Amino acid sequence: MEESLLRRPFSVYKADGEVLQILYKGVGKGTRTMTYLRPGDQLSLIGPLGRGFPALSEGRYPILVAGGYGMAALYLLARSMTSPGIAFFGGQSAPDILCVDEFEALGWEVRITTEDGSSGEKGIVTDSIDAWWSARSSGGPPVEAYACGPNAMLKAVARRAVEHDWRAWVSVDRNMGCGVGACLTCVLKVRDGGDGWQWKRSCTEGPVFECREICWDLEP
Amino acid sequence: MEESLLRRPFSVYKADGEVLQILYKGVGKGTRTMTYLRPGDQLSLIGPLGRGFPALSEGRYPILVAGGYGMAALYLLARSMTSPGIAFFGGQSAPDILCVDEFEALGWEVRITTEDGSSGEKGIVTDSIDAWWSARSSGGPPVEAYACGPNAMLKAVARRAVEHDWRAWVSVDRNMGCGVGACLTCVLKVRDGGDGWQWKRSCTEGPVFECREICWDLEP
Amino acid sequence: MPDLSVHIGRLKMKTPVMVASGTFGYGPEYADLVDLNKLGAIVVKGIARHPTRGNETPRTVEVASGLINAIGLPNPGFDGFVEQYMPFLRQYDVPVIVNIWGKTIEEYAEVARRFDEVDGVHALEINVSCPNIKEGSGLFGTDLDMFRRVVEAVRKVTDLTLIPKLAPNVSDIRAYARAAEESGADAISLINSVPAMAVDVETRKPKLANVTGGLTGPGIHSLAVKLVWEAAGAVRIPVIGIGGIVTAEDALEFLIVGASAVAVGTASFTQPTTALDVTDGIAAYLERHGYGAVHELVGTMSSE
Amino acid sequence: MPDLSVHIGRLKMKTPVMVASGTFGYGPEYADLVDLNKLGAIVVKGIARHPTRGNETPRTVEVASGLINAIGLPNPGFDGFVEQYMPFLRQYDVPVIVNIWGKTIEEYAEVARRFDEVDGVHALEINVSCPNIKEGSGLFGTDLDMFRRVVEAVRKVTDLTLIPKLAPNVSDIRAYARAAEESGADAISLINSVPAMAVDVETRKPKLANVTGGLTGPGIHSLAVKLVWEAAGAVRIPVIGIGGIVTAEDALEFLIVGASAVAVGTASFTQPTTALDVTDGIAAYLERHGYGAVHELVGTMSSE
Ligand SMILES: Cc1cc2nc3c(=O)[nH]c(=O)nc-3n(C[C@H](O)[C@H](O)[C@H](O)COP(=O)(O)OP(=O)(O)OC[C@H]3O[C@@H](n4cnc5c(N)ncnc54)[C@H](O)[C@@H]3O)c2cc1C
Ligand SMILES: Cc1cc2nc3c(=O)[nH]c(=O)nc-3n(C[C@H](O)[C@H](O)[C@H](O)COP(=O)(O)OP(=O)(O)OC[C@H]3O[C@@H](n4cnc5c(N)ncnc54)[C@H](O)[C@@H]3O)c2cc1C
Ligand SMILES: Cc1cc2nc3c(=O)[nH]c(=O)nc-3n(C[C@H](O)[C@H](O)[C@H](O)COP(=O)(O)O)c2cc1C
Ligand SMILES: Cc1cc2nc3c(=O)[nH]c(=O)nc-3n(C[C@H](O)[C@H](O)[C@H](O)COP(=O)(O)O)c2cc1C
Ligand code: FES
Ligand code: FES
Repeated sequence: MEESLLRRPFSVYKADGEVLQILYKGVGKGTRTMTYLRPGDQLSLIGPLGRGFPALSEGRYPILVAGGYGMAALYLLARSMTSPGIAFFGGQSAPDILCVDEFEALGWEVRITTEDGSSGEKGIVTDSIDAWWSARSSGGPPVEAYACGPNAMLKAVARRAVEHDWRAWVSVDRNMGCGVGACLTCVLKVRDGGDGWQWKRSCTEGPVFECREICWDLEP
Repeated sequence: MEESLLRRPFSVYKADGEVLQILYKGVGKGTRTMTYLRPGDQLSLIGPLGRGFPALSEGRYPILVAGGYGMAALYLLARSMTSPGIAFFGGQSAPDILCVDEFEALGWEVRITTEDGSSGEKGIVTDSIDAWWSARSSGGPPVEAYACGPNAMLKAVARRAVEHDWRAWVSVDRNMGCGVGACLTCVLKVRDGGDGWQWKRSCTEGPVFECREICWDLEP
Repeated sequence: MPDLSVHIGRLKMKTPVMVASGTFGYGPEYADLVDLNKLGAIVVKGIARHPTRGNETPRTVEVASGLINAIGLPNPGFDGFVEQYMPFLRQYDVPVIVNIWGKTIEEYAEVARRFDEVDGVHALEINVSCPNIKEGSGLFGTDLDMFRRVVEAVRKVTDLTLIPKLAPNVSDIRAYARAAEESGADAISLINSVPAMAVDVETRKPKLANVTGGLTGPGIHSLAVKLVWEAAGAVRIPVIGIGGIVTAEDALEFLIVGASAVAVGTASFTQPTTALDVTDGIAAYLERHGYGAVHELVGTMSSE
Repeated sequence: MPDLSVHIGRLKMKTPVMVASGTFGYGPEYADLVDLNKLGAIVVKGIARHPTRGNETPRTVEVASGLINAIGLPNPGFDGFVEQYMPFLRQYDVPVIVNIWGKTIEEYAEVARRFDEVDGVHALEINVSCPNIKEGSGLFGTDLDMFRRVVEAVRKVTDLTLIPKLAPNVSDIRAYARAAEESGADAISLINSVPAMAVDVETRKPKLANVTGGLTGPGIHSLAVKLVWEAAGAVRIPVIGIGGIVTAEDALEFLIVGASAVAVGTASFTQPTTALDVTDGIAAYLERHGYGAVHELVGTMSSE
């Protein structure tokens, strides 16, 4: 069993009373070691940290866009909204699509795309978004999008947000060291007031940014 | 959970058919990690390695001396002997004394000493050996001793073996690296033919030595 | 309760356990999680005369028992630091050690001279050993003559307690320790991170934007203990032991081989209270072993 | 099946994966567990002109992701080795590289000269970097002039493929790499173990009888990759990457930064078949990425 040195960032999936749930995927040494935990084992957790998704603005229509752990990251937000909208879930194949029942139980319409077509439509999540947008009758309420998933997905959502004039909040996925703003690992380039850019720490000043803040063209 | 780099040496406690048992104590990072193993987990094992205890010589009376994991290390030997003798078990306190029932079931007389008196006599294992020896009527068969435990205990047994003219086999406890004779971690000083000494590897040329082979006075 | 206080030059610390430069921000980052007043000292992240942005990302990568970082010394500059952070730090009863760097000897001297007049700054640690800046700073720590010149230049312009921080990647650490002492340093600290790199074999690209970085964390502890032991044996000024401290035992090893104080680095990321936990562990150890004061333990390694 | 063969000087290896000196005995130790014919080469434990006993115990101690050893080069001497082990090794179809050392330049040359005439010895690795012998050997690896003189002296007396093994604890590894090349070496290998120590805080005694030792294992891998990358960039002769290899990825990192071959050390203790598992992993990687031969991968790190 490999030992990991640093903590790992996770989103709060559910929090009810004294119980806090996270939903995670074993992708590397840290998360795989976590699968060895047994009921009753004690863990150390620091949180909540950083700036989460803001509440839906008055009069806007919410859409959620999730890939990977995004479904877990968006659940509490989805639950907080009194008038649900559409949730777009994308993944490689069926096992990547999680929490559909939970979102539907909250009244959300869930549209699924998988790259291999094993669940929902075959394609990527933005195909499904584009189809919805072009079918949408004009003149509806302005859209506010919330996205969490791979950076390529966030970037694609950001492009649509600018084109279609949505407000869009993205939760960026950066490697993290300390989680509290000290190590300067998790920085990304955001626009400063003028033409330039500055580093912001996604652990404290993010991980959620309005998509127009981010210098997508400077992303490696 | 800490990760250990090297393998750890263990004695075979029991081996029946396809089942091999080891009995171990969680003393450091390697053994503590082992306590996280779950039924069905796979382990890698290399063995048996080295030179174990030799069979009892014709006409000799066997005594066993065990401290720590020595009780586990001596069990198969005890089972192999057709005419059991006395087993001296020593420890700090009652929880250190293991396998008494198993040895008694094989017909061995088990004499226990603990330093705090919580099990058996209060004292150290050699007190109990000395008491037995001085009470023993002379003229019995010559003694062959088998000992496994802390080095101080082995040394004390060796001294008695020389004084009382026993044959005595001790299983030395050395830190090990490779277990196969390559790293030269586990060496100890044994007498060479003449007045001098030479290193021997306890992993391959031991861990069991006749106590007279070892240069006890050169032991740190 | 044993006496934990330590004096280094004119710097008085309540405990021998500080937090290392670059691993504790400028103080506010950890103020909610750690009682700053209980730290021996706060060593802030490296400050230069002018603001710099640091390296591109990725800036860190985790490896076996360690972290490789190539942050590249982003810093708000002297003015930015003094304005943004000193008012906060002055609220606390904890010594502030400013870690300084420059790309030339003049820059080192210039930033040191300015700090000499800043209220609330107690000491300067000279980072000559950061392996991440290509423009010469790397050399200050591995070229004995350059090293000496930096320390002398800084010594000339400040009365603050001066602590050159040694690079580990030299053949003879004692020569650097002695050069620091001869150049007027009040103490030395070591080690800084150890040059390292990692490659993603699937893309064949370095895992850090800067290609190379510095290894820190538990994996470097045994290297650091060896270097601290040698350095402490070579000089009379106090030595601050840094490198891979996670537990009180790790810190005690440094003290026993001759360090007067220690700093906790990477471990704060994993457990923000590490420095305080280590302090408690040291106190408990001293009590258990009958020491009245921590300085009695310093350099007591038994040769037999 | 991609072509795994590697040529280093006159040494031809079927695979790029050897086993490192001191971690695989002289061959027989692992012969029951590992098919020796499948190794790229066997580098035997260091041999000197005359037998030596090595250090007192304890000789090794495990630390976070590493092992510190101070074995102290016990060896059967040239005659003992040739008598006891060469008949065994000649039975196999695997190149034998003898790691040699001495306490003086004359001793190095003397043992090299004798091996030149031994049937079945394919190459000599010169251990100038063992940190465990106090009598000068430590210096050969961290003093550029001494290093050069040893390599030159050995080169004069043998036509065998010559591989100086570099010490990691120098400021500029490129200087040593170039000195080896200039002195007639056919290849270089690096890194040897990294000076380190550990202290038992309860007894305040060093955990090794020799006080200091050399750190090896996964914790040094990222340091080794950085040094191999620099060394490979400085010379035209082949480089053998050593340090902390556990998986095929670890070995691939060395190849990608410029090593032509690698050696597995400490990991053989944990898993005797590591070198073979790494070989299989390299072959699978080459196939998956469409390389016809391992040499095509060497030094292909992408700068972007
Ligand atoms: C704000 C935030 C919230 C997150 N919430 C969740 C969650 O709710 N559930 C969940 O399953 N995961 C979540 N993640 C991702 C999770 O943190 C990583 O999967 C985890 O850190 C991987 O650790 P590991 O030790 O298992 O993998 P490692 O061994 O560290 O890495 C395995 C692989 O994953 C890559 N990797 C590791 N961490 C990251 C990262 N942060 N970004 C991109 N690649 C990475 C590595 O480069 C490597 O290829 C979140 C990440 C962030 C930044
Ligand atoms: C031939 C042989 C047979 C053994 N059989 C058994 C057995 O059947 N059951 C059992 O429980 N244990 C047995 N042991 C002891 C067992 O190997 C150690 O307890 C184990 O290696 C400790 O590993 P660790 O990682 O848990 O501890 P570590 O973290 O490695 O060490 C914990 C503490 O134990 C000390 N220590 C570790 N290994 C040794 C050692 N070999 N000798 C002395 N001190 C040591 C360390 O110095 C440290 O103080 C045997 C040892 C040998 C040499
Ligand atoms: C993310 C990071 C940033 C660092 N920044 C600096 C710095 O600005 N100046 C400096 O002298 N050392 C810096 N260091 C080195 C540490 O102060 C310390 O010397 C090193 O981390 C070794 O200690 P550790 O093993 O406990 O982390 C940094 C280390 C890390 C991990
Ligand atoms: C127990 C031990 C003994 C060693 N003996 C030698 C030796 O005799 N000569 C030598 O050049 N290197 C010796 N080494 C160093 C290894 O050959 C290798 O350079 C080092 O272990 C780094 O590789 P690793 O991290 O894969 O172990 C020894 C290493 C270990 C662990
Ligand atoms: S993770 Fe350390 S600053 Fe954000
Ligand atoms: S444990 Fe390696 S030689 Fe015995």
